[in-house]
Amino acid sequence: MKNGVNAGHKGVFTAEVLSNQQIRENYYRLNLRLDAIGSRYFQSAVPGQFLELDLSELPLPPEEKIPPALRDSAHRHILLRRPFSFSDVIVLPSHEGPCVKLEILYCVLGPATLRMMSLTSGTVVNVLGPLGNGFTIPKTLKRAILIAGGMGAPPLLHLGGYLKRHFSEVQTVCFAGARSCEDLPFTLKIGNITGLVLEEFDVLGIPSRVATDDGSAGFKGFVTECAGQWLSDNRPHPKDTILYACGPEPMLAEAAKLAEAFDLSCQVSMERRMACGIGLCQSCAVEIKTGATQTEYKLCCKDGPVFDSRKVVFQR
Amino acid sequence: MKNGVNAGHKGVFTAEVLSNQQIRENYYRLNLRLDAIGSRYFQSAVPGQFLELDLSELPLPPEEKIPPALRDSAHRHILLRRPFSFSDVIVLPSHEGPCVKLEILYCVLGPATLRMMSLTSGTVVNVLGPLGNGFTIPKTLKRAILIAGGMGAPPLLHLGGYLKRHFSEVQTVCFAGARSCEDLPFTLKIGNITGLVLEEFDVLGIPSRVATDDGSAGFKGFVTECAGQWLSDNRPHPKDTILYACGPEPMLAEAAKLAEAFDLSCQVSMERRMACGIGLCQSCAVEIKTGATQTEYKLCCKDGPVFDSRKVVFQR
Amino acid sequence: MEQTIDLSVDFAGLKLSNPVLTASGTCGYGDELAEFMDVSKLGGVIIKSITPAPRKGNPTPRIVETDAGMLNAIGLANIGLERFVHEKIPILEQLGTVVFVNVAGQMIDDYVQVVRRLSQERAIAGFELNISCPNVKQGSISFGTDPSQIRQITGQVKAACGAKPLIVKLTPQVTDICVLARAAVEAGADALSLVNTFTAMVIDIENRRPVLANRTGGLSGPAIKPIAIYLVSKVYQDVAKPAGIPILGGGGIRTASDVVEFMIAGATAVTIGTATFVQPDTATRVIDNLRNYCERKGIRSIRQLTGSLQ
Amino acid sequence: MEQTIDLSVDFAGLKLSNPVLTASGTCGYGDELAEFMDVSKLGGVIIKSITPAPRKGNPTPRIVETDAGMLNAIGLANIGLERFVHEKIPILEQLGTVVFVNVAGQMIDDYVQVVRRLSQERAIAGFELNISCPNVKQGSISFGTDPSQIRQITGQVKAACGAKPLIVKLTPQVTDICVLARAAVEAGADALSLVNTFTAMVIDIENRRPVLANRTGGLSGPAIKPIAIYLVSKVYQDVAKPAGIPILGGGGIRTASDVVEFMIAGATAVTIGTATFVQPDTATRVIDNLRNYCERKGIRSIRQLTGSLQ
Ligand SMILES: Cc1cc2nc3c(=O)[nH]c(=O)nc-3n(C[C@H](O)[C@H](O)[C@H](O)COP(=O)(O)OP(=O)(O)OC[C@H]3O[C@@H](n4cnc5c(N)ncnc54)[C@H](O)[C@@H]3O)c2cc1C
Ligand SMILES: Cc1cc2nc3c(=O)[nH]c(=O)nc-3n(C[C@H](O)[C@H](O)[C@H](O)COP(=O)(O)OP(=O)(O)OC[C@H]3O[C@@H](n4cnc5c(N)ncnc54)[C@H](O)[C@@H]3O)c2cc1C
Ligand SMILES: Cc1cc2nc3c(=O)[nH]c(=O)nc-3n(C[C@H](O)[C@H](O)[C@H](O)COP(=O)(O)O)c2cc1C
Ligand SMILES: Cc1cc2nc3c(=O)[nH]c(=O)nc-3n(C[C@H](O)[C@H](O)[C@H](O)COP(=O)(O)O)c2cc1C
Ligand code: FES
Ligand code: FES
Repeated sequence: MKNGVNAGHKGVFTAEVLSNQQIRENYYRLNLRLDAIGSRYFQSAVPGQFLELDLSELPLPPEEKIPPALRDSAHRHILLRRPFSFSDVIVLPSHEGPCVKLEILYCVLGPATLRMMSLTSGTVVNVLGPLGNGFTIPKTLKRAILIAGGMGAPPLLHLGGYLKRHFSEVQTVCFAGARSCEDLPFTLKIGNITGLVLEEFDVLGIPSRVATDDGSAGFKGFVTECAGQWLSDNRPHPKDTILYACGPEPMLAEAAKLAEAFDLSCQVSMERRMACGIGLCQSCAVEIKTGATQTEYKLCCKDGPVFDSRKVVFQR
Repeated sequence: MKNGVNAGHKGVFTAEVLSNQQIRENYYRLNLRLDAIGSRYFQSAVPGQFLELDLSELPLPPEEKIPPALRDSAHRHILLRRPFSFSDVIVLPSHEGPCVKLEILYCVLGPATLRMMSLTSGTVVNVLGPLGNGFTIPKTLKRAILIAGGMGAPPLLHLGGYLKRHFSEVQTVCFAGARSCEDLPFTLKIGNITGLVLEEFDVLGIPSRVATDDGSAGFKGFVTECAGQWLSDNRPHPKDTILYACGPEPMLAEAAKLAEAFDLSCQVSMERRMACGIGLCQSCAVEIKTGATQTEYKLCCKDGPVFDSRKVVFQR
Repeated sequence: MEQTIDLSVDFAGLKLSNPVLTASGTCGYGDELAEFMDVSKLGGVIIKSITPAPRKGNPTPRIVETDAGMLNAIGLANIGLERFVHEKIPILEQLGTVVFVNVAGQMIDDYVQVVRRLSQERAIAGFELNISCPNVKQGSISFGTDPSQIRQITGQVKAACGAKPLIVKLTPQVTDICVLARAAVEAGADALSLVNTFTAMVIDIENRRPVLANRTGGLSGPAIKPIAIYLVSKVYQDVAKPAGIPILGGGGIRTASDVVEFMIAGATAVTIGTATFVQPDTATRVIDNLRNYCERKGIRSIRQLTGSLQ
Repeated sequence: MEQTIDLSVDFAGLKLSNPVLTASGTCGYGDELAEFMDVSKLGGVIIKSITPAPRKGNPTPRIVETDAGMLNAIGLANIGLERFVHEKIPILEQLGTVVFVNVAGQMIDDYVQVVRRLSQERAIAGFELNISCPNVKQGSISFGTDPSQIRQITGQVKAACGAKPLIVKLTPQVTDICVLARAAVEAGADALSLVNTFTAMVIDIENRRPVLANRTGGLSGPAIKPIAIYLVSKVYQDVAKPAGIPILGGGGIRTASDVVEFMIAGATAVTIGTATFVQPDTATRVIDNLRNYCERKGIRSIRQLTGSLQ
């Protein structure tokens, strides 16, 4: 253990489940309290970083609670950890050292997230983190435009809160999109001026817009189109504005195009299937441009998950 | 389902855990209430039969509760069901049909029994049973001599209760042995005449004797030696006496010799590693004499687990 | 979408009501399963290996559990050809499903003898040639790894089959399974069955002995599924598809999704083995769920799945 | 029993402080692990495959989880010989453990080039010849299954090793692994490493495509352990023991009990791969628990375990 247990480093530790609430069909909010060691690792965790949970020893929920589409795959026992971003990190200082509470938003998609449903208050889980490099926030930043697609929400929610707390002068606006109303991991409410807004950002004083592919809530169309209209109307200054995007890869590719069109810099948080999360296995390669035609693979877990959108070769 | 859900047949069903109590280090008592289907299958289950539990989805107990010797193997996820005898079956008739409660005594030995520790009241488990053929009790029986070694106790406990209920005129005596005092899955108490006795048999009015290899309780030596002394003293009549034995195979072999020496008939309940429990896989072979020198393999799960000791070729 | 879905498949000249069979050695003689499911709903059953003379099989322990799998070394225990004909065939006739008999032996003549006798039985639809059982000492494993021996045994047994189809069951533990598959096809195999179990060992570290009395056993169960899928897709592309020969796929199947995966890889029908031990009615459950998959994906005939890997 | 237990082993002319190494491709260049454990406590580390030129590797997805296992198709992604020497060797020198480098290539010359260059580096203790990686298309798999090619590549690479030992890593997916083991030993291998991963496939049944971009990948993890144990015991009995050559065993190791099992089967040292992904300090935990096992069983030197199968 070359580095000991220090802020800024990563390690393995335990966390206790404080609550695990269903927020929508297949969407849950998990709150964890980290142990003393984990709290030290996480006290300076930044938005865009992530962690890996060992979910291999959790029981399956009862048959009737398993979505029919997942019943077959539910039988598979889990071997590898699973990566999750966090949507909030709260550091409570105390004289025995910091105590950190974490919030995770997750979507039930397969055997591991299915098992997460069975977490109850008091359950102890094994955590590896904090991992990767989060979003960069330059001192000169004046405007932050957050674009969240589907389950890309958590790190941007964290980023919104983080900006309010540590960069209160930055003007932030958030665009959240999903296929349909039910796939938005947020609470929607009617805003004062702009129509439908996201409760979670509203409480932070951050204006927000909603887009759904099927028009079931807010703007009908891709969230990047919605953000594009806003950019056309508002023309933020390239030098002090950054687009922060997290979501499915095609959406990130669109965000990158948008950034290029408006000459803005853009940071995208990427997802890859990960076996280790700590740079050992090379499973999480992201193709990065190193010259006009040359590329190399960087590791999503170690060099990312946040990358400069201009550098990324998006897939498909 | 050729046979439907009928008494005397076997099938798959669920049961609810009523309680799961530790009775000694590594020994537990599990009480189950069978669902309506299971109750119908089990209403006429007899001592010596068994069932198979699907324990594959149970979580591990917390690390600190896992005996150090089992920590390594605890990581293995479970695929196959596990066979267990029952130490009692209580049939409560009701107008919706019978309701059956089952008692299982188990010893924590490996990944499956380890996971059983985490069963709590209300947990639902999947059961396959009742399986195999139990002890035979001829109408002419006057004396039953039960010999239990280690975890061979459950079916003999059941048999004791069963004899009292259905064959109250049979004189029963029980000998229970184990390596050491802590390995006896019974409650010991001081009897009126005979020294140490087993509470569980005492309440049934069945006299009992205890033997331990190390002399830490009762007779010092093998339980078969203890029973042998009693047989020498009491010389029960061969025609109407049966030895019923359950325990490790070397003990059963000794019981068989004892039976031969005293010209008694003897039924032994055998254990084998089982993959299916229902005669599909042939994994549970027991070598059975078919002539002076000839033998064939019978299936412990289907043809047994109870066999006539004179027929069995014991291993090692 | 009130559309009936056709689950039937054509397999080696037979029409099976659906692609799900129970694997040899894991469904006894077919009769025990009847207590847990309606056996007539199956695509078929494959009876455990029958040898000319009865075989007692290996001493116990014959099985041991492993991570997501199990080893078995049953040793081809079976009641022998004569008792099978007299005691079991009458029961099999009542089951109302398609019955294949897996055949094993120590010499080619053993196989021929069993097949010739059973080819006269109306209750038997066809044969599966077990040339790949890893647990029989004197026997079959060498047949299974040498293409010229495969050609020889397949040819001779096929000649004894009469009009009944012959499935050749291949061992997966070879350098190039396609060479063996091709040998079997050239010699007249009507279908290829893969995979059989992988030779493996578990050691008891307390007494430093193998757990199994036979020392080694065959690994089956979900652990081997991804290897089986790969081998099915390879044999399908390189041998079965060009030759127009169906594959009976298996290894670790537990769910309808697993069946679909095998079919996409190239299987026409599949076998369910180890999973039946955990849940005796796995096969009929899987058939119901196959129907659901087809419905959800708008598939009218399940035959469309075979070899549809992109 | 206050008795110090000797965990050290002699391995291919080197003395390792204990038999536990981290497997090639699962411990990066050794440096990332230092954040999770004291790497100097390991028996050694095996650096991921190094090729003469840098390799980007395969597109993603490169991994997929399976029952008790995972498939990988990384495609030998590595920074290439030159960058390895300049960027990584200085770090490796600080780790204080025995470093082996796994070497891969497309032609024999590739291997020779890497070994010749690295044999001059004091920080490198020896080499592991990867002739068995199932994920490289043009490359190595054919080397791994043909005894005459194994003889040729082993001989030429050994000549480039200087005084450093050469471990030859065998592929498990062959008809008779002993033939290949013997070829490697005859051509000068100082140790045999087994097993590498098994070629396998997972299909996404929603879009009917293989999950991995490379279509197939290598299966590792607990799923393969019983096959690996069997192969180690077989190669030990038939080749390694008679030749006096040590085996580096691996495949699915997660616990000290697993290590003991491999050693009883015939391994002198072992590698831990996939398990490190779940618990980064698996290797050092296992070393501590090995000590407990020896204590409990009254074993003074862990070397006694090797090949002690009854
Ligand atoms: C850096 C990072 C941060 C993440 N943050 C969150 C989060 O905050 N909330 C959340 O719900 N999920 C998050 N995920 C995704 C989450 O890890 C997966 O949903 C989870 O691993 C699925 O596990 P499973 O066993 O339930 O399903 P699986 O059967 O493993 O997967 C279900 C489906 O999800 C896809 N998938 C699985 N893992 C990944 C992955 N790593 N990248 C892309 N697709 C994948 C598979 O292709 C499959 O279609 C994040 C992933 C990464 C890499
Ligand atoms: C008919 C029958 C009735 C049984 N009744 C009871 C009972 O009432 N209470 C109880 O505690 N146990 C009973 N057992 C034994 C019980 O099934 C095993 O202890 C259990 O399967 C162990 O599972 P595990 O995963 O915890 O340990 P494993 O790792 O599977 O086994 C731990 C140890 O037990 C041995 N073992 C495992 N299964 C068997 C078996 N079937 N026969 C012999 N040895 C075995 C193994 O060799 C190993 O040393 C019975 C077994 C049979 C066949
Ligand atoms: C207990 C057991 C016994 C088996 N006996 C035979 C047999 O007699 N003949 C045969 O060809 N295959 C036999 N097999 C192999 C199965 O038919 C099947 O090919 C293999 O188990 C893989 O499928 P699975 O993973 O679904 O079990 C046996 C398998 C098991 C588990
Ligand atoms: C992600 C990954 C990458 C690997 N890369 C290599 C490699 O570059 N060279 C090699 O010889 N083996 C490689 N292997 C194989 C391992 O070294 C090891 O032999 C195999 O994974 C079996 O051990 P395990 O089950 O403990 O993982 C790799 C394995 C994994 C899982
Ligand atoms: S997940 Fe292993 S290197 Fe990134
Ligand atoms: S356990 Fe399968 S036949 Fe007895």
